Amino acid sequence: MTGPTLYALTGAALVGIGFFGLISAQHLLRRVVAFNLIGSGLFVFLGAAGARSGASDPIPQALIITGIVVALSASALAIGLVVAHARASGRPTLPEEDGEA
Amino acid sequence: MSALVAVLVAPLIGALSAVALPGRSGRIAAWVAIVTTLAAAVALAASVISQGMPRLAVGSWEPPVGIVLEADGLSIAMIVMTALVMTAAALTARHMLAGDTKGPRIAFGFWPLMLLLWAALNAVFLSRDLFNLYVGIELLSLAAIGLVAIEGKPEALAAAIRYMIFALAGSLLYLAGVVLVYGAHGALDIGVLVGREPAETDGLALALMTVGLMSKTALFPFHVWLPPAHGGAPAPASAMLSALVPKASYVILLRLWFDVMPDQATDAALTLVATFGAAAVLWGSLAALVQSRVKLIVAYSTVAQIGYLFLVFPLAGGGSEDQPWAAGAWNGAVFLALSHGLAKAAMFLAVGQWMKVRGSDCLDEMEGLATAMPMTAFAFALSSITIVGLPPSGGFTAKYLVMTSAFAAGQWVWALVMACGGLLAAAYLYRPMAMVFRRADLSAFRLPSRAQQAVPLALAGAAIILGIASSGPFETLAIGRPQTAEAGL
Amino acid sequence: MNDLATYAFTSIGLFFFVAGSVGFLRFPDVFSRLHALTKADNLGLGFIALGIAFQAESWRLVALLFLIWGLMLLAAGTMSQLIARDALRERDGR
Amino acid sequence: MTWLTCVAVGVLASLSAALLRVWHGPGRADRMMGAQLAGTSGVAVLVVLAPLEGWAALDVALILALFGALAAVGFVKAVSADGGGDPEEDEDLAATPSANGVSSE
Amino acid sequence: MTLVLDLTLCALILAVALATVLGGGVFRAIVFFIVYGLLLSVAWVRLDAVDVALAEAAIGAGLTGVLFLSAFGKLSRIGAEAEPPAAGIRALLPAALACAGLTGALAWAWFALPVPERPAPDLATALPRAGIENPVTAVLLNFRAWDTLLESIVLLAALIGVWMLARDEDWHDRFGLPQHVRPGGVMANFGRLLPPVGVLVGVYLVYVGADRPGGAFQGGTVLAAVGLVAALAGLLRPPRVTQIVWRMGLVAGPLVFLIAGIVGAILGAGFLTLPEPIAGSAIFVIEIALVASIAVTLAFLVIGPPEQGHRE
Repeated sequence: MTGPTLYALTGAALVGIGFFGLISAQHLLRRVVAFNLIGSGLFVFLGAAGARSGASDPIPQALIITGIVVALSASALAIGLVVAHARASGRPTLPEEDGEA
Repeated sequence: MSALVAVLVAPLIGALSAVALPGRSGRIAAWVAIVTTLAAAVALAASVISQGMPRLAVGSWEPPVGIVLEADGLSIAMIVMTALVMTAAALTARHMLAGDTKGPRIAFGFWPLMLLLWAALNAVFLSRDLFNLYVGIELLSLAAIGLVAIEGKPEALAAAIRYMIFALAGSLLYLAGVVLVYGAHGALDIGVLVGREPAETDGLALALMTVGLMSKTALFPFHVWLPPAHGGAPAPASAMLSALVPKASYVILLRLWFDVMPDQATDAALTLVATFGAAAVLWGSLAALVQSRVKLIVAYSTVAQIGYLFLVFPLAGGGSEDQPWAAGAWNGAVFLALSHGLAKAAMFLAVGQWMKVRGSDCLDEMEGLATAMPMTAFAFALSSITIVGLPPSGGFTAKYLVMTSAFAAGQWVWALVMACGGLLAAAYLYRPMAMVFRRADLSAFRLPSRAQQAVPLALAGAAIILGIASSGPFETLAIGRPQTAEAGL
Repeated sequence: MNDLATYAFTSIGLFFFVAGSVGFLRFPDVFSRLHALTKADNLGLGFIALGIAFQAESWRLVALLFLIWGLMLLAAGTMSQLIARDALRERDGR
Repeated sequence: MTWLTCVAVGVLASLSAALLRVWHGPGRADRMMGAQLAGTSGVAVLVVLAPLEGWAALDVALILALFGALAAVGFVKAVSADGGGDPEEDEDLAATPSANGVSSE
Repeated sequence: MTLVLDLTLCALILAVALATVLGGGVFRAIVFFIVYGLLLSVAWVRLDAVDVALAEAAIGAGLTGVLFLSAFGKLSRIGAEAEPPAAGIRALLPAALACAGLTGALAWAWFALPVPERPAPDLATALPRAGIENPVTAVLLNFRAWDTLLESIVLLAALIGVWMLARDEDWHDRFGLPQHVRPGGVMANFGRLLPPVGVLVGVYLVYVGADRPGGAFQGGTVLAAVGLVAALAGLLRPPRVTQIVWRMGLVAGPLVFLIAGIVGAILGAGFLTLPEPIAGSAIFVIEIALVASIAVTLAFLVIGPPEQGHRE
């Protein structure tokens, strides 16, 4: 078991944990948190793949930085939507929860 | 080459100017960008048809280091369709937002979001890099979500959140596939990946990307976000969202299956994808049949029409040798995407004008609109012909192509689904039409100008022309069409 | 010699960290916990930074190390004040 | 230097105490302090690893220190009475009887 | 011993992620998420990706955490922070199995992935011509500049989307909630002490980004944080949407980037092509403009839409 393998498996687990959070959470803010877990899990997996051959590969690192910024943008909009929705409806959840996956 | 850059850069600069410049000058900048992008789209199409596919390695860096943009027949068909729909939506929006009737917030935000959406669409249609496509569809999603939420009503916000959940989950699944592709091949460029040595993980990567993009395309069972989102946005935004946004993720799917990984397509996977498509056709049509708001009928119709697009996967190459044309099913699907885009945008713009007159889009409120606004009613009728798939519309050509492929391949189940879908479409579109053509006196209402009413008519007409003069687009689509579109998956 | 200093100071730092964490877990109420947190851990960080400074190749790095420590001290000092007041508010149910 | 790695592991282990505090609470302030302690420990780990992983790790530690403070400020602001206040100021208001009714929700 | 370190770190990361998802209460989830980002940036250092570690520490942990905290504050003031009862374990079992399946599939994929030659030989030949020493910055601002340009525009799209969430009657107000502190109090002093250090750190990160880890996004984020601290401490009043100067600041970075690209195309070098002799200085100019725009955009994103008129 080498370092990158360990991190890749961690990343894989994070993706699963994040998706579970996305499905199980009722509060919308927690769903946004779960999105961030999934995204960072994927980035860890990609980063581990980039670190595997010893010499570190700059392309995955650049992709990950781009991905982190995109994830922040999406999170900011999502958080804003959750707050606006809660102010408009008084609830932090979606109406008629239908357990989408 | 320059037109290729212009279709990307013009809407971006327009959006940036619309953000930076105050009030009126911002809107003028937006309009300059709209006209420029439309012209650039036409110029790009002309240059592709006359000179072949332009290919641009951005920054002069060849893959696997850099990113490649390339315009083939599929790209330019989509880009031109996008340009037509966007221009029509902008013309309608100009009047709907005129005089700040909707407040300064919407008057400020609509134009940059619309131009960013346009830029993202063009970027997705042209990019050949899987990660760049990810950034493109994220830009697309964020701009689209902004447009859904722009009205600020509680329902619109809830619809935007639901859309966001599906769009983000879809993007992340797509990204997971991209990560696996990069991990296996060390490349993201489609051109490089075509010649790759298939890896064991490719099947998983393709599956993840497909599920993710299905969620973004709103294919059944991932469609639940679409009707409230498209039904709740302002009409010009609905037109863009329904006609264009699902097409972006669909084009990526076509490229993934037909260009990048045709070797991973198993019979079971193809049948599964098409089964979802068939379910979408039936479910969307049935749901459209029971709606009481016209906008929702049109939105559920999009759910059904998206279903047809996915029948191409098992049918591609079906009986190619028996037919006078190549790649019947693939061409049919692209034709369907194009004609649906034009017709659906026309429908939303027409309904938007009705809504503005009557203040509601309830079916019962639609009485008498045909006499008051004959051009919009005619536009709706023409669009219905395309959506149902009657000759001589583009929808007819599309469905004819797909259906003959289905029969030629002996897969008549899909043909049956399409026939049912057509009949159901006739049924659900009959309800608003019947209302619209009922007589009632609307002389007390302020009606939109004739020029306004002509906008949806022009789009609906374009969808019909696509059917009458189908040979031109047909030949265009052959430019850069993958071999597998003819040979099948 | 330098290595020896590193060993010594990082050990002391680690000791403070562990002590602070144990206190943070075991102390009965929020205010004594705050005490454990701000005193012991920042002391621990200071010793660790000092220990690592003996490995630094340049004065720039030493300065950086102490900038980090100073920043943490500033943050911890400010935050313990503010968080404690918020805890008071929360306790009083306001 | 294996020793430094050992110290890093030790600091990480002490970080788990902070995690327990975040889990158990009971108050918001307890959880936030847990995060603060985790931040200090994270900075310490990066400082310890710097000689092994390259000195650029110190830049990361610096950023963590900076943003740890920002998170704490964001926290006290967010939970203040009107979302833009300062617990110290709220206290002043509470001390003056006339303002008491205003600041308490 | 390094394996023990990695094991501890990964175990902590997983424990924190699980606690984020499984623990009850929104506030607990948010605090765990902040700790998660912190641990992740340590992991990135271990994976030899310091540029990513900087981005994660600043953006992933720092700004996202503040965003969540301020959203929590806004929700709790309207009583919407409480969680509705979660679905029972039995109802979630299929979802849990599906997620475990996803994890399993990715884990399997890791062992099935071939190990290609890295970094790709093409990259090794391209790097010396990039005009910049730090390979990650070279990829971001030269090789994959189109990605980075689009990414800076994604940020802008998110900001416009967030602005669209303002209420119409608040539209002409200042961004965010009104901030006030006790004059001379702890918060006010903190707000005065931190910004100079922060500006220094931000500029430093951009400056070293050319040949060592760091760069526009990391530096811009730090500067955004400085602005935020100053705004939260009441030293800086957030502007209004109608203030054109700030809107120009928002678009300056992407615009300079685009214009550089177009100039390349017009001069015949190609879209976004930076000719080798001037690549270094061109990247520098683009980077400065990008940093300014990123800082302004991120700060506005965190402050939120105009709502000064808003009082619960």
